[in-house]
This record gives sequence, C-alpha cells and structure tokens, in this order.
Amino acid sequence: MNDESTPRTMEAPSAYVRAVEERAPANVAPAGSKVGTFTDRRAALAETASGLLASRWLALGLAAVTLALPYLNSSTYVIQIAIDALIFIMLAVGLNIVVGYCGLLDLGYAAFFAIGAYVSGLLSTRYGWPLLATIPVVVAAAVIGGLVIGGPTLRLRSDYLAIVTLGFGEIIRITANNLDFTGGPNGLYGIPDFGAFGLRADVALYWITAVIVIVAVLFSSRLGRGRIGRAWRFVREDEDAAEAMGIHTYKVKFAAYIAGAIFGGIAGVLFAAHQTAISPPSFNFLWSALILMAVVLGGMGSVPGVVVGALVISLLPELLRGAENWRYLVFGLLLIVVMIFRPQGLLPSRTGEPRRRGRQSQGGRP
Amino acid sequence: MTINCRGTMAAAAVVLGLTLTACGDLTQDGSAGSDSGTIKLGMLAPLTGSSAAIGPYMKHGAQLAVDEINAAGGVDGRKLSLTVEDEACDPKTAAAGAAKLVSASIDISVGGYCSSATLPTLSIFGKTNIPMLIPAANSADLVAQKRNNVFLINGTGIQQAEAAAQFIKESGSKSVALIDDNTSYSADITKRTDKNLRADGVRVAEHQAVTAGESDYSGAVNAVLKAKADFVYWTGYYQEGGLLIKQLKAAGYRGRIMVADGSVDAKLIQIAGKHNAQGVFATMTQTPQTIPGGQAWVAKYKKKFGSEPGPYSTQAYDAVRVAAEAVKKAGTTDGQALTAALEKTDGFKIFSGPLKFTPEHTLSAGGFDILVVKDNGFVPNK
Amino acid sequence: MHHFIQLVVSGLFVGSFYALVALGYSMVYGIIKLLNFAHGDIYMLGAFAGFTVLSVGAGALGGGLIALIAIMIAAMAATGTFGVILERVAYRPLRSAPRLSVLITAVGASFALEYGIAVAFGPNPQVYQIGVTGGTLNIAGARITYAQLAMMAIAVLLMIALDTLVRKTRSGRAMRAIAQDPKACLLMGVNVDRVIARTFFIGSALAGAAGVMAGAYYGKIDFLMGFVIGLKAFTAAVIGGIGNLRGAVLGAVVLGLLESFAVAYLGSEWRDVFAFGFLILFLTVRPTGLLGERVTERV
Amino acid sequence: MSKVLLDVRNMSVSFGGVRAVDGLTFSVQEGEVLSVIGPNGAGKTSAFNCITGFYQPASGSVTFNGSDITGKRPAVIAASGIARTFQNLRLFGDLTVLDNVRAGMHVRIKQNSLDAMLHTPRYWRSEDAATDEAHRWLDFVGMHYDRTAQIRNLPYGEQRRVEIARALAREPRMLLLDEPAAGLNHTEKTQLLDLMRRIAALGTAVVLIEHDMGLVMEVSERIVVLSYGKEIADGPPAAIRSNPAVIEAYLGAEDQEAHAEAERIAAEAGTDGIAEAR
Repeated sequence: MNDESTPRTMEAPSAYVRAVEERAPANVAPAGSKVGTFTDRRAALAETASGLLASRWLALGLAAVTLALPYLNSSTYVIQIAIDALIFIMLAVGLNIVVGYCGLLDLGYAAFFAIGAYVSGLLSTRYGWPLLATIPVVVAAAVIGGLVIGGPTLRLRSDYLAIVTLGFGEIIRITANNLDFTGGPNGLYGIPDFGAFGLRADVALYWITAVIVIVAVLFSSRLGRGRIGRAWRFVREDEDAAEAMGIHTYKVKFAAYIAGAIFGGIAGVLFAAHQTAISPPSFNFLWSALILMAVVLGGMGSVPGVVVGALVISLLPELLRGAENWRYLVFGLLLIVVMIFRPQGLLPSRTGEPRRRGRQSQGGRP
Repeated sequence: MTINCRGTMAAAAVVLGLTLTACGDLTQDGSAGSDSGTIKLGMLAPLTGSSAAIGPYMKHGAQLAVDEINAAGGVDGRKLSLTVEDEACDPKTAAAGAAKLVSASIDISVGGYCSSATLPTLSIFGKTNIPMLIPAANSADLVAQKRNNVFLINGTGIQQAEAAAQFIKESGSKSVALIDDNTSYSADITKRTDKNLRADGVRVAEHQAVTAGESDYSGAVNAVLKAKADFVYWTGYYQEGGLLIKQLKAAGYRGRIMVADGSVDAKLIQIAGKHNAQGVFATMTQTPQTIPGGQAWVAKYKKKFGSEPGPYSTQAYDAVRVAAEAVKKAGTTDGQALTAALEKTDGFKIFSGPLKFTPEHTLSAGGFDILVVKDNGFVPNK
Repeated sequence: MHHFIQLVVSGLFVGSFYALVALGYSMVYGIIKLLNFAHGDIYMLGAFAGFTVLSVGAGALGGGLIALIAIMIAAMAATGTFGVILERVAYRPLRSAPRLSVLITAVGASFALEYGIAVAFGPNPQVYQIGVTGGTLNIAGARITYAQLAMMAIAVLLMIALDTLVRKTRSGRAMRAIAQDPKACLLMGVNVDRVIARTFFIGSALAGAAGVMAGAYYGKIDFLMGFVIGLKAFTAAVIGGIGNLRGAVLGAVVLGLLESFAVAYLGSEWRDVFAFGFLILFLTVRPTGLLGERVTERV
Repeated sequence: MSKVLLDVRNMSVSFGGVRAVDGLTFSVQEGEVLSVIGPNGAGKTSAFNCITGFYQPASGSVTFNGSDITGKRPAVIAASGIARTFQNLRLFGDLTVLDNVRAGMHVRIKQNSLDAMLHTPRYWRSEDAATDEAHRWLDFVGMHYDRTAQIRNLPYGEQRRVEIARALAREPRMLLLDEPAAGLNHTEKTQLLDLMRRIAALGTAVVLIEHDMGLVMEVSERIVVLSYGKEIADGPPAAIRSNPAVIEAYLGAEDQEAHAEAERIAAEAGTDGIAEAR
C-alpha cells in the first residue's frame, strides 16, 4: 500500500509549534471533563460490551482458544468447519477495511477470493509450485485485479462502485467457468496443502490457517487505528473535508481497496488448500453478499464486531443444516432491520481514544 | 499423542458453537475397519439449494435397499445403517458434510450428486480410506485423480456421450449442434459427444454454451439456424431445455432435438409446450419405468414412501446393494479390503445390467437408453 | 445479411425488456439518488404476481392477448403497491442516513424478496399457463414472431405513456422538480413524500409489466430471474445516462444490440462478461452516459 | 509591506449561465488578516471554493507562494499550505475531537502502513507526537470539553473551535475562514476575535468571509468587497466604510436577492456552496 504524499517530519517541533506552545493560553480545559456528552445509557452499555470485547485480554484469550482447539476436539468435522469459519473471518475483516473503514460498498468481494484460490490452485496443480510459494503471486494478482477495477471506478460516485464491483465479481466467476485453462465448470482439483509437518493433514492446515488469520485480524485492526486507518475514516465521514486537510482521497480509497483485495486473495489460498478442489459456483454473488452481511451485522469498522459477525454467519448454517431458503430470507430482512434500527451493528466500533505507549505526554493537558 | 479433554477449556470452545464429541488423534487419520457391529453407510445428497428436489429420491432409494437387506438378516448378521447429510450442490457445504460423515465414522459413502460439490469430498473420504460408491455425480474428473477408493455407479458422461453419438450417427444427421449450460456435468457430455462425432465423421456445425437460469436463448437459437443444423443435442437441465425447445420451434427449426438425462422430466414438456416437445429424444440411464420388470420395484418404492421414484433413486438403491455385497465378499469394513472386493466384483446384478468396474472404476456396461417424448411423458424409443 | 437483421431483431426484443426495467431504475435514481437494488426483483415479483392471478382465475380469463393484458394490469397494481410499501418501510426511514446504509438496505430488500418467493413458491421454476402464440413474420429474411411483435408493442406503448406522464402532467413536473432540488420543493409546498411514492409506484409497475411479459413469452419463471436483468437494466441506465428516462431506453436498446452481436461472435457464454466489461469501460470513458449531464454529487 | 502569498488573477466560474465569480483579482500578503465581504450571493464562497480546488475556475489563475495552483486537486492545494473551514461545519461527526484534529496533521505524521501493522517505535513516536500536538491546538483554540467524545455530541460553538483547530493543525501559511462567527453568541465572538489575532501572531495569513461588520472592522487589516462576482473595492477598513460603491452594493438589495437566489440554485449545493464538481 502506498500512502499519499511524502509526510513531513514531526520529530523536531517546528518553529510553528513552538510558537503555539509559547502563546498557548493559560486557561486550559479540565482534562477529560464530561461536559456536553449526550450519550444515552443504552449506547453507553453497548460501548462497554464492545469495549470488553475489544480489550486485549479477551482478544488474547480468543486467540489462545483458537490455537488450542485441536486439543479440545480434533474430530474431522470440527476441524473442517473451524477452518471454514477462520477463512470467513479473514474475508470479513478484509471486506471491513473497504466497507467498514473506508465506506466503499464492494459487492464483488468474492472476486478477489476467487483470484487467490485460482492463482494458487493453477500454480500448484499445473506447475507443481508449493502452495506457500504461490502467495506472493496471489498478492500480486490481487493487487492487479484491484488496480484494474478500482482505477476507473473509485473516481466515480460511491454507488457506481457497488454495481461495478458486482459486475466484476460476475466477470471473474464466468471467466473461470468458461476457460479450459481454469478447469471450466469443474474447476481445479487435487490442490496440495502446505505440508503436514508430522501432524494429521487437516490439523496442520488448521494451525497454519489459525496463525495466518489471527495475524490478519491483528493487522487489520492495527491498520484501522494508524495513520492510514484514520484517513479511511475521514474519507468515509466526509470526503470534501478530508481533501481540505490535504488527504488525497482517491489514493486513500485505492489503498483500502487494494488492502481488501490482498486479504481476499490470501483467504483464497487458504480456501484452495482447505477444499483441495475449487470450482466457480463457490465464488458467486451469494458469497459476496454473505461476507457483507457479516460485516454489517457485526458492526462496520469494528474488528471485534466483524469477527463475531463472521462466526455467526459461517457457523449458523452448519447448526441449521437444511434451512437454506429461510436463512437467506432472514438475512435479507436482517440487513434492512439492522440498517434502520441499529446501523452501527451488534458490536459497534468504539469511539474512544487509543491508549498511549512510549513517552508520556509533555505539556498540553495537565 | 492423544490428549485428554479438559472440561473447562471445552466450555470455552462452546463459544465457537462447536459440539464437542471426541478427542481424536492429532497425528494420524483414524480408519478402523471392523468385522462386527453395524455397517455404517453415509450419503451426501442435495436436500437444499437448486437441486433440492433430487435429495429425497436418492435418500429413499438408498433407504429402500438398507431396509430390504436388514429385513433379510443383514450382511453376515451385521445390520446396515444410513446417515444422510446435505451437500446443497455447494462445494463448501459438501466438504463440511463429508467431514461430518467421517467424524460419525461411516464405513462406506454411497452419496454424491453434483460433480463440483463431490470433488472436494474425495480427499476427505480418501484420507480415511473410505470407499465411495457415487450414485449420481458422473464427471470424468472424479476418476481422473485415480484415487482407488472412488467408484462411479452412474453411467458416466463418457457412456452417455457414446450413446448419444451412436444415435445421432444412426439418425443420418448431416450437421449437428451441441448446446450445454456451461456446468461441469453438461459441458462434459457435449465435449465428449463432439469428439465421438468427429471421430465418426459426423459434422458438428455449432457448439454453444448458454447461461443457466435465464430466459432468452435467442443467441443460441440464431446460431443453430445460421449453421443450418438438423440435429440439436441439449445436455443441460429441463428448465433451460424446455425454453430452448420452445424457442427453437418458434424460430422455425424443423430438425431433430435430443436432450440428455438431466432434462428427462415431465416439466420439460410443460415448459416447452406439449406440441413442441413431441418427438424430442433423450439419452437416459435405464430406469425402473423403462426396464422390463421394473414395475414391481416401483410399486415397492411407492408403497414405502408414498411417492414415485425419481432420478437417481435406482442408482442410490444399487450403490447400497453393491456396498453390502462388497462387505460380504471382504468380510470386513476395512477400506483396502473393500476396494479390492469392489474391483473384483463381476456380474452382480444392478439396474443397468451385470456390474463390472473398468480399471478407472467406472461402469463397464453403459446402460444408456434412448427415450422419446410421447404425450406427457418419456417412453423408450422404438 | 438476413443473419444481421436477425441479430438486430433479437437485440431489439431483449432491449425492450431491459428498457422497461431500466426506466424504473433510472426514475428512482433520478429522483432520490437511490440505487434501488431490489428493482430487478420487483420484475420477478411481477412475474409471480401474474402467475398467482393466472392460477386463481385461469378458467375465467381464458387465453390470448386480452387475458394477458388483464393479468398484466393486475400484476402492475400489485408490484406498484409493493414498491410503495418498500419505499415506505425500508427506504424512507433512511432518507437522511449515509448512502451506504440505504444501499445495504436495498441489497437486503433484494435478498428478502428473492428468498421470500423461494420459500412461498418453492425453489423450482414455475410454468406459465398462458402463452402468446401465433405465426411468424418475415422481414428481409429475418423471422419475427407475432408474440415478439406484441410484446414490443406493449413495451413501446408503456414507454410512450410514461414519457407523456413525466413531460406533460402536473405530477411529472413535480417529479422533475424534486430531482432538481428536493429542499426547494419542500419549501414550495410540494408533497415530496407523495411524489417519491408515486415514482416508486410507476417504476415498480413497469418492472412488474415486464415480469408478466417475460413469464408469458418464455413460459418459465423462477425466484432468481430478476437478478441478472436487474444488473443489465442498471448497465443500460448508466449507458444512457442515469436519471434520464429517454437515455434509459436508448441505453437498453444499445445494450440489447451489443449483446446480440456479442453472442453471435463471441459465444453465449461470454455475453455477461462482455456486458459488464463494457459497463466498466463505459464508466471509464464516459461516466455520464450517452444522454446524461455532468454528474455532480450533492454534498 | 511584505511578500505576496496568494495571488488571484482574473478568476471566473459560472453555473448554468450565472457568473458566480467574474474576473476576480486580488492578493493576500504574508501574515495579513484580510476580510472578503459582500452581499449574499456575491460569490465569496464560490471564490473560496475555486482557490481551494473544490471548483474548477473557468478562467484565470491562482498562484500561492510562488507556484501555480489553478485547478489542482483540493488535497494538493491543502498540502501546499492553505487550510480552510467551511460555512456549514464539515467535521467528521462519528470521530472523536482528537481524531478530527489529527486529520489536519495527516500529511505530517511520519508513519507508514508497516509501522502501523507492526507497532514499531516509530509508530508510537508519531502517534504520541500527534496526540500531544492535537491537545496543544485544542488548548490554543480554547476547546473546553471532553476531547475523547464523539464530535457530533458537542455544542455548536465548540465544534466551531475544533474545526479551526483542525485547520490550524494543517500548519497552514494561509487560513481561510468561511463565516466563522455565524451562530456564535457575543462572548464566543469576542473569543473568536482574540483567537484570530493569536492566529495572525503565529505568522499565518487569515482570509475571512464574514457578515458581522463589527468583527470584520475590528480584526481586518484590509478588506476586499465583492458584488456580482466582481471586486468593487479593496482597502483598509476606514476607506471601505466610506466607499460609495460599497454602500451602493449593500443598499441596492432588491436586485441582489434575486442574484443570490439564482447563484444558489445554479450551484445546486444546498446552503453550503460546495458541490463536488470534480
């Protein structure tokens, strides 16, 4: 990802800043005074709940449970659906960068998932590459895909993007279906995994997937809090104001789109390794819509929320095997209801300030 | 290295919505053949999704065979049991279903409907060496990996394509148009038919692929007319097949039309319109309705489930019987022994004829008939 | 040569379906800048509404064109009403919300409609028991059936009616005014809510009419039939210049013709790739569409 | 006096036939406090939008600090040292006060995506520096409320202050304030006056659009008067007060009303006057 424009240094306070410090008025606001906040109790409660979920201890605990799962239950079925769920989490946090952080509606996210799965599948089955070695190529392919589709459309108004990405998703799926090279409608099969390392193959894959996904969740959450993440939120909130602050909104949107593409592509590699056989129907619009559902339900822009949303969306059908049409009907109604009554999702992102580390504040607030 | 379950941590995992059943071995795949106790059969069938209608046909067919065998005392005194999981014609759902069956320690798989959904299950069953007798899915890709636990009970695209090419050649066609719906099953048949026809010196003037689920096929129809084809072979499903026949006739096409087994359904005639569908041919695996003496079986099925058998009822029924026969021969449910027994099977009677597997584990005898539409249904040709 | 004309005829025929759906898309977009994602599914709903009427009153209506028009009017009333309800329930509460929220709601509405119908009627396709039959006409070697001609005539009549409505009547003027400046309209005493509801009614009714026509002509309907045509109609609306009604019709005809030729020269399986690829290319080169004005985003 | 910072030459922009800005020429000196006044719809905000890149001027040139910025992207113009506020507040409503101010520092925060993902020392350094600086700017503007609160929950006057703090955090050479006193009470206006003087003392040029003549006359070193998109007067407050052309422009109000309405509708931009015309 390339951030916009060369940042000027902030290390040495400029003459400007010094001048400010000298002239700063003595009557500084009482730090943290709660005057003027009108948050009602319900919102405060929700914030506490999501605060709890966002706390690093709970995150660490969940990561530990995730890694320990094979010791708790290593049946083929549990490992199978746990890997499914992990891959879905990765997709959801990736889409969250695009939709949640940056506010761009992407309805063809499965396209990047497909690109990842097909590129790694092709290289490993046709050319005998080890799966791990395909990842850089997958990342490159996802970036190229993002450039091709984002380039023209990110300049346009936001709702064009929604439908163009949808079209793009269909283009990728249909192309994979039509070409002999990609195995046509049957797709590719016999895709290898990353290696067993003396373990049962599916357990080894589980641990590899778990590590990658945990790192991905961590990275996406940290990206959201850093400089680029703030820029994404500025663009989401008000593009004009962001521009007026010197933020090149087109490049920032591009960065979000490409970041999302990379997450999707890597998730595709994991999916190919997991399924061993991939075919076009796995990458249809329904799939893109389900990922979006996870993001919206969990809370756009909130990583803990999106993870919970992804778990619900991916595990619910397993628990309710056999109620497919009802499930989608409920999903559709839920999207409307959530948007009208709780647009921030189940676990909305916290608005609080991040904690500090490193040197303590010097001046400013007493 | 077997690790014990710990109650407290187990409780944490419930958060993930997983049911805890057993603590397996993390380093090896468990595949324990046995020579006593219940013989567990597992089946993946489409109970939801676009092909949801087929699931019950397969399930009932298999259940009928299980009940018959159990009523006759089982296999060497061992009873059969059948577990059915949904595959939804979706690869991910199918893989999860297969894993669920493996975790339920089934001995033999007798399911598999959509080819693209069955492909990812091969490695899951393969790891634990569970023999697969696939009753419906019939893409050549299923046996292309040469996994020795995979057997196809349904006639393959290869055989259907042979039967189709044979009939087209005998019909004296000068110029053939092949149309598929771009799904694996359908595209496989047209590709092979194309190859066979060319080998026989019949001219294939047009090869079209349409998108399933749409309404307007004028593009394909125009192409057929432009190519002046006198024989159209459609290998997709009845929904699109009906429309295609209707639009071909409306556009003035007067040649012959043939459809593959996916289109053999009374709804094809409804959608195409009765007058348009008359005389349309079909390639179809032998069904009880078309086999002499099959009526008794149909009556049995109807009595038990209160409905007519449908596509793949017989194949599912046969898959169970073949499985039971293999256990009987092998004397155990060990995967290797079962595979060996299946490969040696010769002359066991199933609906499509005496059973013998080719080295690729497909049926050696084709079992495809040519049917023709007469009034509101399909009847054997001639 | 006659093959060429044949392709033109097919393109025009498909284009007239696209046009009826694209009009509703464009109307709603023009007036409240909402991309009504569920619009394609209202087309599907129209087909099922007609199907229901047909199953209930099959005996009374008989067959033929008159029955078809009666069914069409019933279905148009049903889908129009549904469009109004959809706007009232799902979109109006979010009129001042961020655009993303409304788009997601529209996706949700699309899902709910599709699978609601799947639950109600079953996932398998339904067969329309009415059909328009008749002979074939020959124009310079190209065939066109009377059924096709009838369908195209109905489509053109509906479009002319709409054009007159928007250009000549009071409520049409109100629609155009709201598209210009909703705040000013509110101040001038225009009942904005009512006009928006009316827009939804008309747009949805047109889609419903197209749904019935598709059911009657093709004979088969299913719950996902609106998905692709919704995308195509949007593409057509963008090509013509979204928000511009004559543009929507022009875009639909252009798209129908392009597809017809693409199928002939690239093969049916590449049609959708071609259409969506063209959309992306078109947005790059001329995002305002053939007849569109400069797009300014209201902030 | 000193160096010319901003030089606008013959700038025009029109909407649907209405010339919102018509051959406008004026300049801003370094460190100067300049007011732009004129009747409603005289083209003040349109001129601001042209200078900051939100509108493309149809003709003319804008030079800032010696380089041509005509028709450049708003972000590029902002990065070259021009910050602005908006007539109707344009804050990032869902974000905290501090985050809003950090937006102004965005281009100066030395940190890349890798730093953010790995939480390198550089990340913490830059984040802490940004936070400290944000607090200092908020102190500077006298923002007295909870700085970790969502900005949309703050009273209007405080939001105004935060918007100015955000613009200042851009460390601009020139700050454009679009009607900063609108909606403020008397005490707040006095504080604003003080704030603008302190901003000017930092060496930042301040260009002010304002209707409150008392404030304008008090703070400005120079005043530019617009009418019908054209400059009709330019000079120190005392001269402007007695300029007959200015009095004429303000008194001949009947025509102006119509003109204002026409521009407003043509710009199609609600009350704010910024349409995304890019």
